[in-house]
Amino acid sequence: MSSTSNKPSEERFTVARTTLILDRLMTGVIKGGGWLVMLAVFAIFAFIFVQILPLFGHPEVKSVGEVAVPVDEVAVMGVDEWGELPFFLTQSGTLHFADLPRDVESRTYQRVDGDVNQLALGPRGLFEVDTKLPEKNWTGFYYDAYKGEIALGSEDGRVALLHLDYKAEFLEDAPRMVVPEVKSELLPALSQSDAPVRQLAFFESTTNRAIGTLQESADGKTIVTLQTYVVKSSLFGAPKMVPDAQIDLGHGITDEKPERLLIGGQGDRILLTTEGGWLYYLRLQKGKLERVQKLRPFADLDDTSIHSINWLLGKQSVILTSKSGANITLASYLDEEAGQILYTKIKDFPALDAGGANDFSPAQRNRGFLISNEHQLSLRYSTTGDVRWETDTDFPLQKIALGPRWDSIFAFDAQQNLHVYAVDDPHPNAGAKAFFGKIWYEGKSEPEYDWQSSSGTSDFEPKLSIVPLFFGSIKGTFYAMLFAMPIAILAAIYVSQYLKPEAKRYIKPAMEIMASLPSVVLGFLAALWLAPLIEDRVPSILLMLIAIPLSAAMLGYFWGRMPQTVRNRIRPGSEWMVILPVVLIVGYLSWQLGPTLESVLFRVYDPDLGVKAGNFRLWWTETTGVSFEQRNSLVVGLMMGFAVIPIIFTISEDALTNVPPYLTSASLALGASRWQTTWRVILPTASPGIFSATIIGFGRAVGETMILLMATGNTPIMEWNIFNGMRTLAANIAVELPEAPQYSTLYRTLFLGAMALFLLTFILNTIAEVTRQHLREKYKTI
Amino acid sequence: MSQTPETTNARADFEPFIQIKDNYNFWYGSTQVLFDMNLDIPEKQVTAFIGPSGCGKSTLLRSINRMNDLIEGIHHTGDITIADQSIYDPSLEVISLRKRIGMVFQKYNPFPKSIYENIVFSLRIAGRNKKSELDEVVERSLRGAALWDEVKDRLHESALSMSGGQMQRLCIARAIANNPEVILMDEPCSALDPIATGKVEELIHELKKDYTIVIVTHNMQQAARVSDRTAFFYLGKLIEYDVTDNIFMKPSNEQTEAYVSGRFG
Amino acid sequence: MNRYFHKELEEIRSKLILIGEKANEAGRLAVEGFIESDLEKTQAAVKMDDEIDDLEVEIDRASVRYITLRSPVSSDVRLIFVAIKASHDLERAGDEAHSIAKKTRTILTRDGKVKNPVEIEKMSALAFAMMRDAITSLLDENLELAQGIIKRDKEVDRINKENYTTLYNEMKGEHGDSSTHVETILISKSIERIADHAKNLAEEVIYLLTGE
Amino acid sequence: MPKSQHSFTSIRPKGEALVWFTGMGLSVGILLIIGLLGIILKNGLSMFWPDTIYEVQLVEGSTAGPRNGQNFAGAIALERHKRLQEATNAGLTSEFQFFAGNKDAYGQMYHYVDADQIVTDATGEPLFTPASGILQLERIEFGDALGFPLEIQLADGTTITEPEALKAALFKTIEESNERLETYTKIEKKQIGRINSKMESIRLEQRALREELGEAAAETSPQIQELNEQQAALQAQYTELAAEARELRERRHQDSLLLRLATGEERRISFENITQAHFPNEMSLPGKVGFFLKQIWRFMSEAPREANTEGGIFPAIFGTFVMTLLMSLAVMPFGVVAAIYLREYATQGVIVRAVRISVNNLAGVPSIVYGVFGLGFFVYVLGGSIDELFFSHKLPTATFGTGGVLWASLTLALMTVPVVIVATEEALSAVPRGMREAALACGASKWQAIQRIVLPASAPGILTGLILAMARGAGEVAPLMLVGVVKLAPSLPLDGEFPFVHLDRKFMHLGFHIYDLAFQSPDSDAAKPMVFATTLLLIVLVIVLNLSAITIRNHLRKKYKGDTF
Repeated sequence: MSSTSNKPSEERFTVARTTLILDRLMTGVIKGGGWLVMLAVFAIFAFIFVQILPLFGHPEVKSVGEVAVPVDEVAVMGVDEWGELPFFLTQSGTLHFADLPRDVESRTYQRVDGDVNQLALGPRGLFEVDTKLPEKNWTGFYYDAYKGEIALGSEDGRVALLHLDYKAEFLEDAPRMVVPEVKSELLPALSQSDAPVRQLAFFESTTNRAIGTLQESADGKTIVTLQTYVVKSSLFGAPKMVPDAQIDLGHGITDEKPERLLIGGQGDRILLTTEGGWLYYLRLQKGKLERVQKLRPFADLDDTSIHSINWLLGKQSVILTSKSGANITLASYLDEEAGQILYTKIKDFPALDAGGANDFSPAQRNRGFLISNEHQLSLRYSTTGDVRWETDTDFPLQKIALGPRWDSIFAFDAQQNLHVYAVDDPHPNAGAKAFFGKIWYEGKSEPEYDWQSSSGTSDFEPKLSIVPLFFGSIKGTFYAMLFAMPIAILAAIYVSQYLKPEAKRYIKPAMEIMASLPSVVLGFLAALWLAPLIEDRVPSILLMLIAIPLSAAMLGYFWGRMPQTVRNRIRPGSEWMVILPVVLIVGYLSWQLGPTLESVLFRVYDPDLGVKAGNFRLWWTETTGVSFEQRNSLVVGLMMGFAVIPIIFTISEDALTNVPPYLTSASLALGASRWQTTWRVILPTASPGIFSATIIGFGRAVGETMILLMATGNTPIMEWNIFNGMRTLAANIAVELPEAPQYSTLYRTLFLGAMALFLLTFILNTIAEVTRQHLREKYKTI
Repeated sequence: MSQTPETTNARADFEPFIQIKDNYNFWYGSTQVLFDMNLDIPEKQVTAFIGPSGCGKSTLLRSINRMNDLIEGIHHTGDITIADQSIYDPSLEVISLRKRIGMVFQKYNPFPKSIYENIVFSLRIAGRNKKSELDEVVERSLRGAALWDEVKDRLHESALSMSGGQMQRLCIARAIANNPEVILMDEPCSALDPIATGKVEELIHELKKDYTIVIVTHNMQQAARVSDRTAFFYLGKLIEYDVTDNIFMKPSNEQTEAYVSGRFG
Repeated sequence: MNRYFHKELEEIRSKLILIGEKANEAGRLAVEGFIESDLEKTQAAVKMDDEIDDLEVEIDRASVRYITLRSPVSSDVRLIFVAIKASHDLERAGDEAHSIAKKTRTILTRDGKVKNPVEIEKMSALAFAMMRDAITSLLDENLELAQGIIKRDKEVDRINKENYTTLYNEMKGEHGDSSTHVETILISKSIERIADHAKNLAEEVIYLLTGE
Repeated sequence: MPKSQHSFTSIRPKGEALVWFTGMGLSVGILLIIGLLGIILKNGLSMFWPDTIYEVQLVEGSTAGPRNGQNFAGAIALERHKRLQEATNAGLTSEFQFFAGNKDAYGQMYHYVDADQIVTDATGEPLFTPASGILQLERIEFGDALGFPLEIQLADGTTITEPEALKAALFKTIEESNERLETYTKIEKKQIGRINSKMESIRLEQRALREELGEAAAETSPQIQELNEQQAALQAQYTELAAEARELRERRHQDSLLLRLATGEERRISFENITQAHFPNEMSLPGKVGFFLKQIWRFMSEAPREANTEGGIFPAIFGTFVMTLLMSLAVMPFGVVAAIYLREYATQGVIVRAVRISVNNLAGVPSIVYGVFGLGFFVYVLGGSIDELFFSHKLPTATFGTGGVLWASLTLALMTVPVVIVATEEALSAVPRGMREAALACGASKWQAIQRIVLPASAPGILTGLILAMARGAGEVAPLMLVGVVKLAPSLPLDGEFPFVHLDRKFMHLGFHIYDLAFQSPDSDAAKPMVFATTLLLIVLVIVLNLSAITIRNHLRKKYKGDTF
C-alpha cells in the first residue's frame, strides 16, 4: 500500500471540468432528443389529425361588402370564375357588367376609401356589352352557368341564345383583367305561336340541341313545345345546327296546366311540372315522346304545387322547392324492376322559412347550390343533404349567383345593391354523414355506402364513404385469421409443449423469419402464382382444408390405440416428423382429387361447352348468385394468413412457454396426460397471451397493404362472399393518395382513412399489450 | 442501560472520521426509513452495520456516498460529514465524493471488460491514461485485493471468466484503484461461498490498515469477526453502537442482546 | 488457510503453556520446599499460585471472546474447550502446589524440619514428569505421549498408597504427635492430585487431537 | 377397468390424438415456409440457367405456334394442367408454355401450346428434339433472339459465313461492339453530361442576370457577354464530342448478324442491339454453371431495359441500399437516444409506462400510415417549404417538394424508430443495475457510466434492433409508393456528379420493382422470371439480415444466461 494513502492528495478526488460539462451536455442532449423523438412519433398522430380536421369544419362565409349596381329589371345574374365581373341581363336584353377588380394574391376587393362596406368599381365601372340581339321584351330566361349559356324567350314568341365566356387577359404592367366574350344567336321563329315565352329550357351538345318553350297564349292556354335541332355538316364551312322537329310536350296533359320545364340527358329527357304540383318525366325516343313517369314530389304537403325546379350540376338531379319552402332533391336512377330510368326523392332539406325559392344558382364543381327567397340566402349541399350556410338578409333579395369556384356569393337586392360574400368552404362534400352514413347517391336505387372518389368527368359526384373500405379491411382480415389462427395456435401449442428443445432451436427462428418476408413478395405470389393456381382448383383447396386436419387427428387417434411398444418407437416431441409427410401426401392427393370431386359435386351447365360439367366457378355463381373472381378473398386469406401466422405463433408460443414450469410438473406428477396438462393447466393460464397474439395478428392484417393491393381486385364492395375481392383502407390509400391533389377533399379523406387505421391498430395493440403485461404480472406472482 | 444512541455514542474515545449527525433522517417518498441517526465512525477501522432486513443499514451506507441519489423522490434532514466536510455541501460534486469513497456491492459486478480495464476504469474516466501509471495502479490494487498472484498472467482476459470470489475481490481492487479514503461494503460476501467469504474477510482485515471501512452485513459472525465497531439498527433506528466485543458479549440493550443471540422476532 | 484471528488462538495456546509451566514450577517449588525443608521455596510456590489464578482468568476470558466473536469450529473449538479445561486443571494443580506449600510451611514451622519425606520425592518426580509431558503433548500435539501419561498415573497412585500405608503404620506405632504424618499424607495426596490433573490434561489433549 | 388395475401399460394417455392434431399445425406451417421459399428459389434461379432449346413440331393444321406456323424452336417455360375444352372427356390435359423469343418477328415471346397440338413420339409423349447449333442472343431491344447464325457482315464490308469462323467472329464482334458502346456512353454520359450541366448553370446565371438587370440592360452587360462566350465554347466542345460518339455508334450499327429463325425466315440483327450470345444446346455442364453465375452477376450489376423486363436490377439494389443506409443513419441516433432517455433518464412512472406501451404499439401501426404522414408532412410541408426557400428559381418544378430518397428514408426511419427504441430499451434493461452502480461508485458521471459501461454492454442488442429495422425497411413497399419510389429512375441517388449525394432524387427499390414488374408490366409473361429473380434477391437480403439479427441475439442470450447478474 502506498504511503500516500495516509494523507490523501485531494487531486485524485477532483472531477475534471470537461467531465462535468460533458455530462451536463449529454443529459441535455438525451433528454431533449428523447422528447423530440417521442414528440416526432406522436406528431404523426397530431399531423394526420390536423389534416382531417377541416373535413368536419363549418364553412366560413363573410360579407365582403356591397356596391350599387343601378340596373333595372335584372332577369339573369351570373359571375365569372374569378368573381370579378358579374353580369346582369335585363328583361330588355341588355347585358351589363360590373367591374369589381380583385387582388390576385389576397383575393380581396378594392374598397371605397373610408368605408369598409362599400366596394369600389374598377376603371371599367359599370359597362354594357352589346349582345347584338334585336331589342325585344324578353319574358322567359334560362341560364346554364356551367356552360355559360343563356336562352331567352321573348314576348313575341322568339327564342335567342347568348353564349357568355370569360377570358383572363394578361397585360403588361397591369393586373390580370377579366374580359367577357359574348356571342348571340337569334333563332328563327319556329314556334307555332307568337305568344309570350314564359318558361324556357335549353340543351345543347356538339351533335344536337333542344329548346323547350312554355308559352302562354292569349286565351290563357299554355303551350309547351320542344324544338330539336341536329347538326348538319355542310360541304363548305363549319357544321351547322338546323331545326329538326317540333314536338308538343303538353300533349296528353289536359287536366293540368304546365308550369315549368327542364331538359336533360342528351336533350331527350324532359321534366315538366304543372300548377297542381305534378312532375312529368317525358322521354324523347327516336322522335317519339314517351311519358315515363308522373309523380307528385310534394304530395305530403298541403300545397303540393312546385314553386321552383332547377338542375344540379351534371343534370341528373333537380332541386325543387314548394310554395311553402320545402326543399328536396329528386334524382334519376335506374329502376331495376321497371328496367328504366326513373326519378325519386333522394334528399330532403330543411325548408326555407318564407316560401319557395325565388332564385337558384348551382355550384359548378360539386353538388352544392345556392338558393334564396326574399330574405333567406342558403348554401346547401345535395349529396349529404347538408345546409352549409344560411343567413337572413335585411334586404330583399332579387337575384343570386354562386361563384364558380365555390368561393363567393353574389346577392342582388331589390334596391339594386350587389352584396358580395366570401365563402371559405374547401370541403363541402365532407362530413360525418358523407364518410360514415348511408347516402342516396344520384343514379342509385337506394341509399348505400359507396366509395368512388373520382372519375374522368368533372361533373361526377364523388362518393366518399369509408364504410366499404373498412368492411374490406375487416373482411380480408377475417379470412386471413380464419386460416392463420388455427395453424398458428396449434403450432404454438405443439412447439411450446411437446416439441423437443433441439428442434425448437431451429423451428422458432424459421417461423420468425417467415414474419419478416416482405409483404410485396407475398402479394406478388398471391396474385401471380397462387391466384391462377387455385382458380380452377377450388375443390382441391376445400378438400385439403378438410382432409389435412382430419388425417392428422385420425393418425393421432390410431397411434394412441397402438400398443406401447409401437408407440415407443417415436419419441414424444417428434410426432411432427411423422405428420409432415402425411400432410404432404394428403395435400397432394387432395390436389389431385379436386377435379374429380368437382365433377361429382359441382356439376353445372357450362355455356362454353354446352353440357353439364364439373365447374366450381359456374356452380358458385349459379348457386349463390354472387360473383367469382380470380383474385378473391380465399387467395387473400391464404396469403395474408401466411403473413400473420408467424406473428400469432411467436407471441402465443412465448405466452405458452413462459407458463411457470412447476405448474406443468405439478400436473404431470398428479398423473395427468400431456394433453390434459396442456388443456387444463397451460391453456387456461396462457389464454390471455394467445388472445393478445390474436389481436396483434389482427392488427397486422388490418393494416397490411401490399398483399391486398396486389391480390384483390380493389373493388369497394360490401359482400362477405369469399370468392370475390374487396378494397381495404390501406390499399385504397396506396392506390389513390399519389393521385390526390394536396389538401383536396379526397386527400384529406384518405388521411381520414389513415387515421382510422392508426386508431384501430393502436387501440388493438394497446389492448393486447396491456393483456400481455397483466399476464406477465400473473406469471410473476403464481 | 441506556436506550438513546447519543449516550452509547458518548463513549466514543476516538477522533471521528465519518460523522452522521444532526439527527439524520431519510425518506423514500413519504416513507421514512432512517430516524434520528447520530453516529461517529473512526478512521482506519472497520465499522459494521448489522440489523434485520429493512432496518435501514443499507440505506445509511448508500447515503454516505449518495448512491441513493439515483432513486427518485428521496430526501433527508441532518448531515453526514467526512473529515468534517459535509457530503451535502452544494459546492461538492457528488462524483468527487464518490471518488473519495470506494464501494463494493452485494453482488459482484465487474464490468464486461478485461480485468485490467475494470481496475483502471476510475482512472480512465478521470482522463488518466498513462500506461505506466495504469500498470502500477493495477498491480497495487490487485496486490491490495490479494488477487495479484492469481490473475497476474491473465490481466487482459475478461473479468467475467473469474470465479465469484475472485470477481468480488476484483471489485474491491477496482474500489481501491483510486486510493479512496473510505470503502463502503454492502454485504460483500452474501453471494460468496465460505472460502471466498473467508478470503474477503481476510482482505478487509488487511485493508483497514489503509482505509476506513464501513460494512453492512447480514451475517453477525462476520460482523463480529471483521469489525472493530458495530452498530445495530432496528426499524430505521440506531439501537446500539459500541466496540464489537461489547456488542456481542455484553450488549447494553435488550434488543441488541436478543438480536445477536438469535432470539429475535 | 490461516486467518488473521488465528493468532488470538495462538495467544491462548501460549498462555496455556505458560500456565502449565507455572503450575509445574509451583508444584516443583512446593515439593522442593518440602524435601529440602526450605521455607522460601514454599513462599515462592504460594506466590506463583496467584499468578496461575490470574492466568486462568485470562485464558477463560480470551476463550469466551474467541467463541463469541470468531465462532470457531472443529479443532479450534476443541482447542478453546481444552484451553478452558486445561487451564482449570492447571489452576487446580497450582492450587495443589499451594496446598503442599502451606502444609510444608506448617510442618516446618512446627517441626523445623521434615523428618520423614517418605517417597514424596520419587512420587513428585513422576507426577511432574507427567505434568510436563502433558503440557508437551499439548504443545507438540503429541498423541502418543498423551496416551502414555494415562498409564503412568497408576504408579503415582501406587506410591501414594504406599506412602499412606507407611505413614499410617508409623502413626499407629508411634504415639505422640501425628499431625506431621497427617500433613505428609495430605501432601502425598496433593501430588497424586497433580498427577490426576496431568492425566486429565492428557485426556483433554487426546480429545483435542482426536475429537474423542 | 379391472384389467387396467393390474397393468400400467394399458392406461392410454388421454388426448394423444389432440397432441397429434397440434403437431399438424406445426407441420403445415413448416410446409408452407418450405413450399414458398422453394417456389421462389426454383423460379428465381431458373431465369439464369441456360435452358435447352427444343425444336417443336406441331400437328398438321395447328396454328398454335408463332406466326401460326407448325415448327418453331423454344424452351419450355411451363407445363401445366388445363381444363379440357371437350366436354366428352372430363378432366385435365397439359399445356405448354414455350419461350420462343424473337419478339420482333413473332410479336410475343411466349406461346401457349396444348399438348395434343404437338407431334408425339412412339410412346405418345410430345416429341421435343434439342435444336442443334441454335444461337441465343440477348438483345437490347425485343428481348432474346433464337436462331441459327448464317453470316456476319462487318462495317468494313467483310462477310463471314463459315460456321467455325462465324462463331469466333460472333463473340469477337460482340466484345468489340460492347467496348465501343462503353466508349461512347462515357462520352455521352460523362463528358457531354458535364458540358450540359455547365451550360445549364450558365443559362440559370443568364436568367438571374436578366431578372436583375432587366432584359434590355442585360444584353449589353459584360457579364452576359462573357457567359455567351463560354456558352459558345462549350457548344463547340459539345459538337466535337457528339461527332465522335456518332461515329462509334454508326460503326456498331453497321456490323450485323444474319440469323435464320426456326420458323424459316431470316433476320438481320445489328450488333448494336446484341449484348451477349450463347449456344445453349452446345454448352457443357461447367459451361452452363459458368453462364449461370455470369447471368446472376449481370442481373445484379446491370440496369434494366425494355420496361424493366430485361437486363438487371442494379439501380433497384443500389436504391434499396442507399435508402436503407440513409434510414439507418436517421433511425440509429434518434432511436438510441430515445431509448436511453426512456430507460436511463426519464422518471419511471405511469407516464413513461404509457409512453413505452405506445412506442411498442407504434411498431404495429400499418406502414401505409407512415407513408401517408411522409407524403403529407415530409414531401408537401417540409419539401414544399425547402423548395420555396432554396429552390424557388426552379419552381414550379419541385425539387424536394416531391418524393425522393431523403423523404423515403425519413419516412421509413420514423416507421422503424419504434423497433429500434424497443430493442435498445430491452438491451439497456438487460444490463444489470449493478453495473451502473459500480460505475457511479467508481466516480463516473452518469454519462460516463452510460457511455463506457451501459452502451458497450448493450451494443449487440442495439445492433440487433437496427438490423431488424433495416430488414423491415428494406422489405417495405407501401409507404415508399407514396414518398418517392419510381419504376425507373433516370439516375442514381449517389453518383460522381456534384454534390454526389442527391437526396432529392427519386429512386428504385427492390420491393417496388417486384410490384411494378408484376402489375405494371406490359408483357407479364416476359416479366415473370424477372419478378421471381428480384423476389429471390429481396428475400435473400431480408433473410440474411434477420438471420444475423437472430444470431446476434442468441449469442447475447447465451452470454447473459447462466451468469449471476
